[in-house]
Order: sequence, then C-alpha cells, then structure tokens
Amino acid sequence: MNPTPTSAQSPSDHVDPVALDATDATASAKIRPGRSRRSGRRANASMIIGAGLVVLIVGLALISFVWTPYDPTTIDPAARLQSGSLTHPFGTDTFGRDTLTWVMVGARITLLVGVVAVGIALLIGTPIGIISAFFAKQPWGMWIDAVIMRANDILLAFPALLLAIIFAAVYSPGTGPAMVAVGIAAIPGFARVARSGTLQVLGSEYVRAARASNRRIPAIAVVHVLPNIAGMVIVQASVAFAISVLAEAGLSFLGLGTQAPTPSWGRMLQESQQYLSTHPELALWPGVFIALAVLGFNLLGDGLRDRFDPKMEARGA
Amino acid sequence: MLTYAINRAIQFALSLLVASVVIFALMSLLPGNAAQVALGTNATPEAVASLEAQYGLDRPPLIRYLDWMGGMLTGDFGTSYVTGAEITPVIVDSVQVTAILVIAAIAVSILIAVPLGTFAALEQRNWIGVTISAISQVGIAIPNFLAAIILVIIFSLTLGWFPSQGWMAPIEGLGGFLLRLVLPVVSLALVQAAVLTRYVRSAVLDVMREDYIRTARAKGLTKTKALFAHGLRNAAIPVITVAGVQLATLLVGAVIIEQIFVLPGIGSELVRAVANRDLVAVQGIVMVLVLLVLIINLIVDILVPIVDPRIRNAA
Amino acid sequence: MKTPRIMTWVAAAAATSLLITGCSAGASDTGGDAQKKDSMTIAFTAEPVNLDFTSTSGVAIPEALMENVYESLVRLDGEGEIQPALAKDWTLSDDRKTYSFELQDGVKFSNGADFTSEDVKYSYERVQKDWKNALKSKMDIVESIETPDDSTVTIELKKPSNTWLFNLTSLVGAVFDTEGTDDLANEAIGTGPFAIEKFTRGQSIDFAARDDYWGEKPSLNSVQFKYFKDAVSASNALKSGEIDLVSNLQAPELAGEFQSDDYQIVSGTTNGEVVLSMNNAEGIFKDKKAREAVMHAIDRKAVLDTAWAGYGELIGSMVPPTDPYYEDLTGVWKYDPKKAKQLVDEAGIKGEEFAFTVPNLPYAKAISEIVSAQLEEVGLKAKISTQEFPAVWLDKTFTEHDYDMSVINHAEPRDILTVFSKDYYIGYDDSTIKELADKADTGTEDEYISGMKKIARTIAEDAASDFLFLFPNLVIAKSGVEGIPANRVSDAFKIADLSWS
Amino acid sequence: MPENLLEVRDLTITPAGADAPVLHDVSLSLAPGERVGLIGESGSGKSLTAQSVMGLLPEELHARGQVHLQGHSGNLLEANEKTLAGLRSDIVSMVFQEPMSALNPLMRIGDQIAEVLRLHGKAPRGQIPTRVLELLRDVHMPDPDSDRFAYPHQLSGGQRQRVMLAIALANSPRLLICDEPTTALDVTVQKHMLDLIAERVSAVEAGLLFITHDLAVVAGVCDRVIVMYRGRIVESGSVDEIFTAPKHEYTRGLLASSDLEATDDRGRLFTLKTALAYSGPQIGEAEASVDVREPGDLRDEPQISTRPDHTGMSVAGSTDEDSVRTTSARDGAGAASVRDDHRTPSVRESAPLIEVSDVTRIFRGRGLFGRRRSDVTALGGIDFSVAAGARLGIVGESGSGKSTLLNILSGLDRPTTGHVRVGDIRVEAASSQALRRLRENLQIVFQDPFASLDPRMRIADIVAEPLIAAGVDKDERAARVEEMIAAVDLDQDSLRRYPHQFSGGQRQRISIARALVTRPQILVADEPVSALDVSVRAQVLNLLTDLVDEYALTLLFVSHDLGVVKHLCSEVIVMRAGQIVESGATEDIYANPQDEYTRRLIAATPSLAEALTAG
Repeated sequence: MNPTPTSAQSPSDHVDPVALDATDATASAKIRPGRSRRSGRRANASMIIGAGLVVLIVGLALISFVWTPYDPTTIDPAARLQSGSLTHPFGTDTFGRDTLTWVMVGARITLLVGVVAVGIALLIGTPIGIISAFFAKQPWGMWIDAVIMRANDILLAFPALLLAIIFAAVYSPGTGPAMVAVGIAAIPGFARVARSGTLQVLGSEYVRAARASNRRIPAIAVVHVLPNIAGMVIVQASVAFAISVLAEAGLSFLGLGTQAPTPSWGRMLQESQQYLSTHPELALWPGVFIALAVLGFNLLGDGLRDRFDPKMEARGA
Repeated sequence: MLTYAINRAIQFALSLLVASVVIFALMSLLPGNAAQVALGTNATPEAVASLEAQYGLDRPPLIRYLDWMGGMLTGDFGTSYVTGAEITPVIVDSVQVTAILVIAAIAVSILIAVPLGTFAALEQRNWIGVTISAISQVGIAIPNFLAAIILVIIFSLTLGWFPSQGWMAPIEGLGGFLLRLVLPVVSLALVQAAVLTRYVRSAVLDVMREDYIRTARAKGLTKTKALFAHGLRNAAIPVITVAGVQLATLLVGAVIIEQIFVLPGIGSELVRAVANRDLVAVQGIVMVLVLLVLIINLIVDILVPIVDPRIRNAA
Repeated sequence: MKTPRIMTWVAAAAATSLLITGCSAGASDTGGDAQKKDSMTIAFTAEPVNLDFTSTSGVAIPEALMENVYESLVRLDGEGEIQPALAKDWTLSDDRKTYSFELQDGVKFSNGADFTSEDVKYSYERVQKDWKNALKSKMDIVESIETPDDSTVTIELKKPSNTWLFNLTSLVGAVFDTEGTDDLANEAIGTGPFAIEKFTRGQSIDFAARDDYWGEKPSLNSVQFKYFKDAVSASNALKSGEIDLVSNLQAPELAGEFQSDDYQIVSGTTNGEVVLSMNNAEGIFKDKKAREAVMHAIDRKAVLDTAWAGYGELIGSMVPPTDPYYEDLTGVWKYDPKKAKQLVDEAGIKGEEFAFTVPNLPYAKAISEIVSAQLEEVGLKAKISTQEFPAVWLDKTFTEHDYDMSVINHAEPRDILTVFSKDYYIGYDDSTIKELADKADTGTEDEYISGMKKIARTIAEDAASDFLFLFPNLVIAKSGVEGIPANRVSDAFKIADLSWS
Repeated sequence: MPENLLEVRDLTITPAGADAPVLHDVSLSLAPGERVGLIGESGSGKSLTAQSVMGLLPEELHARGQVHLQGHSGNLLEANEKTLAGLRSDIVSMVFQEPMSALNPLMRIGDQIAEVLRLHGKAPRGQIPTRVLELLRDVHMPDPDSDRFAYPHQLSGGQRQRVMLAIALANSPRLLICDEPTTALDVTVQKHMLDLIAERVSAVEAGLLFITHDLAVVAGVCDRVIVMYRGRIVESGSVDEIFTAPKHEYTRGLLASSDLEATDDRGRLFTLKTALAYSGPQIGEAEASVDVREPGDLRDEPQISTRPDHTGMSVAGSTDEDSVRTTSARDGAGAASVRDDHRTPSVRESAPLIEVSDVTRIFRGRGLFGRRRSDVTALGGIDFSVAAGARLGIVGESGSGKSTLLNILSGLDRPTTGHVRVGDIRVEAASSQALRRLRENLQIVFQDPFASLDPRMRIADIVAEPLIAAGVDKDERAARVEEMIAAVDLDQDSLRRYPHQFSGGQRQRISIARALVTRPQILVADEPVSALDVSVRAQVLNLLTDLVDEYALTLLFVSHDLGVVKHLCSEVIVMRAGQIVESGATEDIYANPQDEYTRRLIAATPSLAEALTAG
C-alpha cells in the first residue's frame, strides 16, 4: 500500500519564527524554535571557545616557523631534564632541548597529521557514502550499495595499525605513512555518516520536487545533498581529528609515527613515558596541548554544525 | 529467516575471500623477508637463499596463496615457518585474551557512558550537564597509553592494589586473573567511555524530544521516570551500533595496552608476526580479525531488531 | 515473534562460549609468588622466535639456552678465560692442529640418553652440514672428528687456529643428543643443569632444575624468563615486586629510580660494540677525509651521557675489554670540531645531505638525534630515515648496502673480522688486514694477540667506523639476589649461579 | 473546593530571555461536565493554555497566574513535577494531535494502557488485563484481543488515536483536554473520532476542553466556545451566539475564511480582509447575492494578519492580505458573477490533454529479512481524461492511491500496465528524454510547506531551480524569478532569505512560484492547503485560482477535503483503494452522490451550516 503522506494537516502557519508557541504553531511537534534560539546562544559560545583554541594551536604552529625560544635541534646535555624555570618555562627533555620550543614546533606536525588524515577520510569517505546512498535508492542499485557497505566493513576490520606498519615498512616509518594509514582507517566512519545523511535527504520532499523539475542526479547531490549533510560530516570530522592525533601518538609508541628528530606531540608523549614518575611535566605539556587541540576542534565542530543549520535539526525530513 | 541467513552467509564468505586477497597482496609489498630476519646480522647470501627455499618463499605467489587458502578452509592456518609452531592454537589463545579484555572494556564503558550521558542530557541546562560533556570532550583527548601509565603509577606502584603487568588465565587463579584485568580494562574503557558518553547524550536528547515521552508524562510519570521507562530503550539503538564499531576497532587498537601490561593479545601477536615477516601468521591473524568484525556486525544486526519491533517485521 | 528469540540465544551462546574457552587462554604464566626462595623471574627484552639457534640467529635464543640447557665442551668464565665444561681436560698436538678432549662421565641428556663422544661427533658434523646460521663458518676449519672411545674425542683442524677453541665456547660448540634434533624449534634437549618446562612463544620460558644433572646442582629449582617489549613495564614490574631481576634495562634513565638499598644495580660489559658505521665502499664516506671529519666531529662522551645516561664504556675499537687482544684506542680520534670542519672543507663537502639510516631501536634513535646534531655543527648534514628493525634495516642497509651512515650494536663475541670483511655492509677494504688475520689465527698465542691488536689499530686508524661505546650490561635486581653475571662475555645468561641470599 | 471544574485566572506566559509574553492574562473557567471549545489559529496560545493546566510547559517558558482544578487544592503552576504527575491521567488527562508518534514504538499497546492503570492504582493488579480489554472495546477497537499485543506501527492513525483516548479516559478523569485530536486524521475517521470522544466523555461524565482551529468541528462537539487570537481571549460565548453573531472582527474573519461555500462577488473566498462582506453561513440554498463591494478600501480594522509586524525576524511588509489585484489583465471585478461559471472556462472541444486508460500500479513486496511480503496494488485499473484548461479534483483518503497516480502523471514513476498520455508523451513507453520534456510541461506544488523547500537554499535559487534544469541563461532566469515572486504577492527582498524565515502560507506561495516559473501547461497541486491555517488557506486558494486563470493552466487538484475541491474544481474523481468509485461534474457529485463511499465522505465533511442547523 503506498500510503499517501499522512503527515499532519493541522495549521502550520508559522506565526513568527522566533515566537515560542511551540506545540501550537507547528505541523509536527518537533519544532523547538525556543530551544534553537537558546541553543543558538550556547552554540556560538562553544564555537567561539573552539575557534579560540584552534587559532591558538594554529598560531603556535605558524609562529614556530618564524621564531622559537630555542633552536629545536640543538642538544644541550648540560641542561638535561630541567623542570619549569624562567629560561625554560616548560622545562627540558632528555637531550636538554626546550620543551616549549618542541611544543610549538610539534604543533605543526600534529595539525598536519590531524588535517591530512581527516582530509583523506573526508574526501574519500563522504563521496563513497553519497554514491552508495544514491545506488541504494535505485531498485537495481541495491547490490552495489550492499557491496560498497561490505567493503566498508572489511576496511573497518583492517586495523589502522596494520596499514601503518605496512606503509612504514614500504616507505620507511615517518609522519607521512602514519597519516595516510590513519586517514584510510577513518574512511568507513565518514562513509557511514554520509550514507545515512544522504538517505535521509533523498527521502525529503524537496529532493522529490527537484527531481520533478528535471534536476539531474549529480546536480541534486551537489546542490541539495552536500549542504544538508554538511552538519553531520563536520561533527564526524571533529571526532576523527581527535582520533587521528591520538592514533599517531599511539603509532609512535610502536616506533611507526613521526620519527626523530622531528618533534610531534605524540612522540613527545610516548618518549616522556619513561620519566613519568620522575619528570611528569614532560608528559604534561604535550598531553595538555593535545587535549586543547582536540577540545578546540570538537567545540568548533559542534558550533559550526549548530550555526550551519539553525532550523535543520528541528525539521529533520 | 532462511533467506536472510543464506544472504548473510554469502556476504561473510565473499568478504573473507576479498580480505584474504587484499592481505596477501599487502604482505607481498613488505620489504625484507622472514629468512633475512631469521639470519640477522651475520647472514650470508647463500644461507639466506637456502632458508628462503626451506620456508618455501621462493614458490610463485599464486601457489603460496592457494596453499594458504587451502589450509585455512580446513581451519588450519598452517605452520609458521619462522617459529616452527602451529599458528591456529596461537591465534585462538591470543584472540581469547583480547576478546576478554575488549569485551570487558566496552562493558565498563557502557556502564559509565549510559548513566553519565543520560544525566548530561537531563541536566543539559545547568552546570552539571555542561561539566559532564566538557569532561567527556577532554576524555576523548587522553591517549589510552598515558592513562595506563598513570593508573599503573598510582594503583600499582604507590598503592600496590593491582599488579602492574602480566596475564593469568582464569583457570590458573580467578583472583590473579581479575586483579591483572582491572588496570588494562580501565585504561581502555576511559577513552571509549568518553566517546560513548557523547553519543548517549545526543541519543537521549533526541529521545527526550519525542512525543511518546510527553505522552508518558501525561500518563502520570515524572520527567525522569518517563525517560527511564520509555526513553532509554529507544536510545539504545544508536548506542548499540556505536559500541559495535568501538568493539571492532579495539580488537587491534588494544595492542598498546597489551604491550604496557604485557598481555599476550592478538594485537601484540600481529605486531610480532609482522616484525618477523612471519607472513603466514600475519595473514592468519588478519583473517581471524576480519571474521571477528563480521561477527560483531552480525550480532549488532541481530540485536537492533530485537530492540526495535518496527525493523523486526520490516516496513 | 519466535525468530528473534532464537537469534538472541545464538548471539548469547556465541559470546559466553568465547568467554568460557577464554578461561584456558594464555594459560602460561605460572607467575606465582616470586618471593619463594627457590624460584626467580627474570625480565628480558628481545624474545626468542623459536628454540632453534641452528637456523635462527640473534642474541635471544643462545641467551636463554646456552649453559642452561645446552653445554659445550668448554666455557668462558667471567674474565673471558676458557674453562672445562663437558670436556674434563684436553690436549693440543705439537703441530697445534689436533685437539683431543677427555669427556666428563656419567652425563645424561634431559631425555635420559647418555652423553658419549658419538653425540659430540654428530653435533659438530651437523654444524658443517645442516646449520643455516652463518656462525657455522667457525667450524669450517675442522678437518675430521674421531671418537676412539666413548669418553674421548679427537678433532683435527685443517690448520692451527687460536680462535677455534674460543669459538667452541659459543653456541657453535653446543652438544646435541643424536636423537634430540628432530624438533629443535619447539624443544631443547641438552646436558645442562636446567630443562625447559614450558615455552610460551613471545611471553615466557620456564626452566626447571634437573635432579640428574652431572655437575654442581643449581640453588634455584625453577626460573622464569619473562619477555617485556616495553622497558618501562619491566621496571614497573620490578618496582611492584612481580619480577626479581631485569637482565638488561633498555631504558637506562630508569636505573636512577632503583638507587635504594632494596635494589642493586650491576653495570658490566657486553660484547656489543655500538658502531656508527659508514659505507666505505661508495657514497660520501668512500673518501677517508670525510670519515676522519666524522671521527673528529663526534663527542663520544656526550653521546654516551645523553643517549644512554652514561652507562657503558668508551672504546676506541671493535674490541671489548674482556677480549685478550683489547687495547684502549679511545685516544686515536680526539673530539676536535674545528679540525672536523676543516676536513669537511678539504673533502669538498658543501652541505649536501647523506642518508643516515637508523634502526627503530631505543639506543639507535637516541644516538641518531645527538649524532646528527653534532655532525650538523661541522657542516655534515644527515638526513635521518628510521627503518623498521630487523626486517627493513636488514634488507635495505645490511643486504643492499643502500646507506651512507648507520648505527647498530654488533653483539656477537669477537666479530671484528666478520664485521670488517670486504663483503660485509660496511664495505671495509680488508686487503691489509686479511693476511694479518690468517697469520694471527695460525700463529702462537702471543702472535695471535699481537696480530689481532695490529688489526684493531689498523681498522681504527682507517676510520672505517666510529666506535661510540661498549653497550652496557645494565642488570637491576632485588637486593637479595646473588650470583649475577656482571659481564656478558659469552652468548649465555647463566642462571645456575643465581641464588637468594 | 471551587465549584468550577477548572479555574484559570490571569495566566501569563513569557519565554525565558524574552520580554514580550506569548500569553496575556488568560482567564477561563469550566463547570463540571461542561464542554468548551478553544478556537484559535497557530500562535494564538491555545495549546500553551492546555499545557499549563497539565504542567507540561517546556522548561524555557515561565508561567504566572492561577490554575485550579477540582480535586486538587493549590495553584497548579506552583506544584512540583511529582504532585503534577500524580494528577495527570487521574483528575485531568490529555489527548494530543499527532497519533503517529504519540505511542512508544517499542512497547505493545496493551502494556502502554496497563501502565496508566498501574500508575494511579485505580484498578487492582489482577484485574488490569481485563480492564485493558474493556477499555479497548469502549473505544471500538476492531479486535481488542489481538490489538492488545500489537505494536503502534501496526495500527492506523485513527486506531492509535483511539488507543490514546482509551489511555486518557482509563482512570475516568474529571477533565479531558483534547489538543486538535482529529486534525491529523482522514475525514471519515475524524467523524468517528469526534462521535467517540463525545460518547466516552459523557459516559465518564467528564468535562471537555476541546482545542482546534476548525470551527465546524467545534460547533459539532461543544456547547460553549472561547476564541483566542495572539495570546489573548478575544471573545467567548455559546456556539450559536459566536457562529451567528460574532462580535469581534477576528471571529468574523475566521468564520468567513473557513466557509468554503461562500464566495465574494469575484468568486473568490472570503479572507480576514474581505470578511466584512461575509453574511454568515448559507443556512438555506437562498442565492445570497452580495452587493457590498469595497475593492481596495482597507478600513482601519485591526492589523489582522497572522504576521505580527513587531517581531524583527519576520518578513517585513509582505502582506498575507489578499490585496485586490487591480493590475491583472483579467476583466475587472465586475458584477457578482454567478458562482459556478468562473470555475468552468469554456471547454475547448480538442482532444483531451491527459488521457489515462486502464492504468494499474503494483508494488512488489520485499521484506528486510528477505521474507517476501504480499504485493501491494496501489492502482487497480483507472480511466479518466482531462481536457486542456480544465480543473480536475482528485478526492480520496490516505491509501486511496492518489499520490501514486500523481507520480505517474508527473513522470516520476511508470504504470505497471495500461497507458497514460500527457500531451504528446506516452508515459509508460517514454524514453527518459521524453519524460524530461513531460516534466518541463507539468509542475507540482507539494503539501508540506516545510519539507518541500530546501532549508539551505535562498528563495531566489529555489524558484530558479527548474529554469537551471531547463538550461535558461542567468539573466533571463533572474528576470523570470522576479516576475514570479511578484505574481505570488511576495516582495523582492524575500529572494535573499531562507525558507525558515517564512510562514507556512508564504512558503506555499514560493512553492507555487517555483512550479509556474517554467510556464508549464499542467499544474498539479498535491494537497497544497491542507497544512495551512484556515485564514491563510483562503488566501492561497484565491492566489491559485487567479494564477490558473492568468496562465490558462490545466489544474489537477488532489485533496482529501471535499469543501476545497467543491470550491475550486469543475470536475472531480473520487478514489478509494486504487479504484475510481465515482467521477463527473462537481455540482452533480455533490448534489446526488451515486457511490456509497462518496456519500459517506460528503456526510463526514464538517460544514459550518449543517453544524448550526443541527446544533
């Protein structure tokens, strides 16, 4: 039975987008204009904090190209393992190198890893998800969608670690192979989010309207699907950033992440492991900055998603 | 029901086949081989060549692949030419260690995340809710190996409550087994709980806006009772799927924790096998991993319709 | 609504069965209470891939098996002197080509078989025929092995050799039972004081003392070697009392935490020379001036202090102090950055980068950071590329010689001649030292020692490689442990002498 | 114990963080057993009033004033959640508007009913199962024994609303509040539901507070009526007083625009603006020729528009009022044209524009678990034809197959058998190229104003989309978009705004603009007004009629609301379960419906006049 749209026929003349007469005004009880205004204020609060943190981290990275308190590569055995002091605010590491300098320079690599890994996963995973969803809608396309999703599962089954080891072996361990491996491992996540978002959008009436006015599939994908799933993809990106940065840190644990002497927060964290009971601040500073970066990108992600679709989440098709 | 089972079985078989080809190809990319590794720094070219012959590395790839596949079909992952031992028992043993570790970690993270996430959703307006979601944001940023080391220093070295490493099988001593399980499980669970809390919070928030919660309140339930009586089961579906994905990624993700706590898990086995270029072992392990992930997906696909009748008897 | 119910049971059954069978998983670690006075748990880092050192090289297997399970005719004591073992006594013929050994009597293998000269003949001929391990070349010099009676073996060499008897103390001299060599990878049948009770690959080896041992009975009757991939975990395990001794701590900075009276720190020598090797055959370091510049550019004391927290000894050549022909050559190349810079200019190097391949091992990575910084100061720009050890480093650097500079610890005893032979990865032109080595080997004891000294000095003066330091044998143990072998002179980690005070 | 069942005094509700309250000093009272209707359009605050009685106000709203219920001392607004919960479904209970999502999808119906019994302990534990069956029988559920074990998604909208009623009345509350209980239901189902509510409320002797926007529905159910407009009570009185002699002009406007039978001299429906000319529902068949013509002179009546201008966010200036079209090329408003002729332009004798013969559409069932579900016949062999310029009404309830038919006509779907000709294109055999040409010539206006516009696109892009698809260049596109926006009475600066900044009525205008921008020959309207407020509905229908005349379009108007179809269309086909049960000129069908189903459909459509005469 092909049920005609039985969505409510109640009056939905939306008096005033900002008016709070929630249940009265709307066709479906989901609209919460009041909530979105309130959450609107909290949303851009989290965005401001998020953006602030991200700017701090990116700033650190950029400044490090121009100036750093000390030269990251010079080794000063005399100044080994000092804790915080005026000359070395964050103290020094086993080679007497200034930890603050290393944090600044390390920001570059960590940002690079996060951005590239997420970039790979986003640019490959999202289109796969969208294409797979479009196929799922065609009667003959079911199988292709199933195949793509099963391939997605297999990729999920492949540990990022194994990819990292193989890439490291083939191209010699370093930031590059680690980033690519972590990025590839994050593809299934994006594919899944993009597919479920696209399926939702394709079910909407405005897509039916677009098809009725002769828009071709690729146009619908770009004009209608992408903007409407951007919110979900952004959130996935902010979470993926956190996971990628930590994965790189984990890989350096196995000697596969960024190699000496390039500084990266992950490696600093891993190498400080030996001194945790004697010089805890060696692990403290990279840990804090990783937390700040991850927090920043997550809050920015949430803020962008809220600002990006103030009404969308209430009117989910 | 039967067609569904057959359908899934075919997908299983196909996925495993594709995975086996992919892993075999990847392995052949790896520079260096088991013979070189075995003979180390005082190897001579002739010794390497003869050992390669002994290991059968000189046979063409296709034959090696078919030989390996043949063995696998009979459940025998072959003998590792590097260690000279049967691979299957090693895999079975290490998979169980990791399975226990990871299932316990996910269970703990669910026990932490569901109440915390629900509470954060209920109290999202006031500072409690905000602090919980802030903690969960920061929680995501702590790498599990850092958490592990800190836990060891506090609970094992200073307080001495738990041993700092080692694995003891349950039959050898339940007490020892549990004591050695606590710290690794907690270090794994912390990060996963932080991630899961965020998903639970947004799932509960969505559920709270549903009409049937308002109906439940109209029936005479207070807001929180309505949520627990009706909301949580509905919020369970997204949580199950996320927990499934986390379980899958942790199978190998736990390797670092396995190394810090010296647990003979499948992750460490994989890293060791790759380091020794013990390709037959690596291929065996990855096949088991792929099988496990497919089983996890199947269990999730079985659980979801049980929770949601709508999916059970289809649109 | 029946179907889902069945499926719930299926899922539940799968999960519980996984857990139940899990009970026996990894049932290996007898752990137990390390405090009992007749047992001990020892932490190692490099874990043995299998038990067969005839086809797999590396330090891990002999470290566990030599002098504990397998014994040779002769053995080395703490000072590197050759002592009797399975051979009570031995005589050397006048032409110094034929050794005849008088065997201990009443010796049994762990499988109960008697030890006879037949076993010696079988073992040593097998070295020449079946061994894959390249160390078998040490037996090439043997002409023939005769067994006049059960307790005497006469071995005739092709030509006199000073090193042969010394080599016999290494794993090459291990004696196998004629019936005990069909599954060497998984079981070890030897004459030693211990037998292997349980070998859990990658985790631990449990030794049990044999009550039918021919020699002096060891004081411990059960010892466990536990393998830690992560140095910090090993030190934590010692701190929390779960293990009694860390054989060679790979994170020397942690040693500081054991400066208390309930622990003891023993820092001795090993046979491992940490060599900053340079590709003498091709590339930037083919030119001797460039190598000399490196020798002057490196401050070896600073390298030792920062990279390995000062543990280990400075050596000037490829010879450890425990070898008879040791000579302190640290003075040959002084740290002199100005001279180094001058040599760099003379060699016409204008800051082009050279390939510095570094195996991803803790000591190597630490050294590479400080060495590259020191080289940079004199104008030698190193492009560091870390390589996965052992697989990739062995393949790229060791086999294909695709490198300019590398750093590795050569752990084999008396390996100076092999490491600096022509086709070895360093590519040293060994024409000068070739006949010196032959003369030394066939000459008298004194000729041997003076010959080897000359070889060591020549190599040092040719600046073939920069010998950074001698890898320390950093043993940390509970204060109650006695009989710890300070210096690691031979392959073995002898546990028979260990005991609780 | 106040003798009144419900006493609400000076109820004022202000959202947190906002200064202007949305409810101003509302006071009303209800005697025990009395039935009061609360009328108002969206935004009037009628639902908020009900929610504050139940204590279900969203957190961010602060309520001041007094609410007293018989059986509970003290002001409900000050009671905490625990005490309020104790009252709900015990003394006062509520039935909500949206039955589809009101029940917990994961719980069986029986358990959800048993829960409300258990909560208030009215029935002893042992008897609960039998009580549940009894309740299901009371609300005329088809098969109580099996329904008990059913899950919500296995029941129709009407059945679910019945279950909600059963739950609400389970503990025989003193007051039942219904918030638009039948709005989401089909016409025939709505009729049964209204009768059921009346029957059960009297059986339990409970008071009834019935909230709706549909005057005809209230007339049938309630004795007294309260009219709310923008948060204030503007008028209250008995049903007869209010419906025959409304004092407040808003009430009069509401009456005028909800009466689909009365049209002004130009054949257009009355709207809030032109309400003065409305002379009340056509009691008899007397030809009420209306002589009062006041084109354009808007007297200084209150700014009655559902678009309060003071809010900064709302679209400034654009009026919902039906500004009398003086510029259009059509002949002037002239004499009161006989009501029916404006709907039947001269039918040109040429071949019909659309021909549908023996069309069936069968959907092959496929279940998730691979189990085969039975095939579904959406269309079981239908035949009809539409002349160019004609206005065909397609009437049918949910599940009658009208949407499937639309999909086929608009080339989005193909029939399983039979053939369909639209213009010169045979849909069942057409190539995709031909279908594209068909779609250029036929455009659709969808039902749900919120879902049919992409929330992330500006209005200019939305309206221009069909032109982009047709390959029209940039400048001409801009010009035609501007022209269309003017044609639907929206001002130019709305082009840069996003859909969420417009009201339902305005969005439907945008939807119409999008449909007509490519000058199609055929306009298909899929329930265009059913989601709109009564007052706005009249304006949109008038606009539609104007545009259909102006562009000489052929109109296919789908609706389940007979009143609207009667006003707009010359011919009508009535569909039920994939078959056409009756077709012909609208007048004949309404005068004497042949088919039993059509008769029931007409009877079930609430009309003001009948309600008054019956009342």
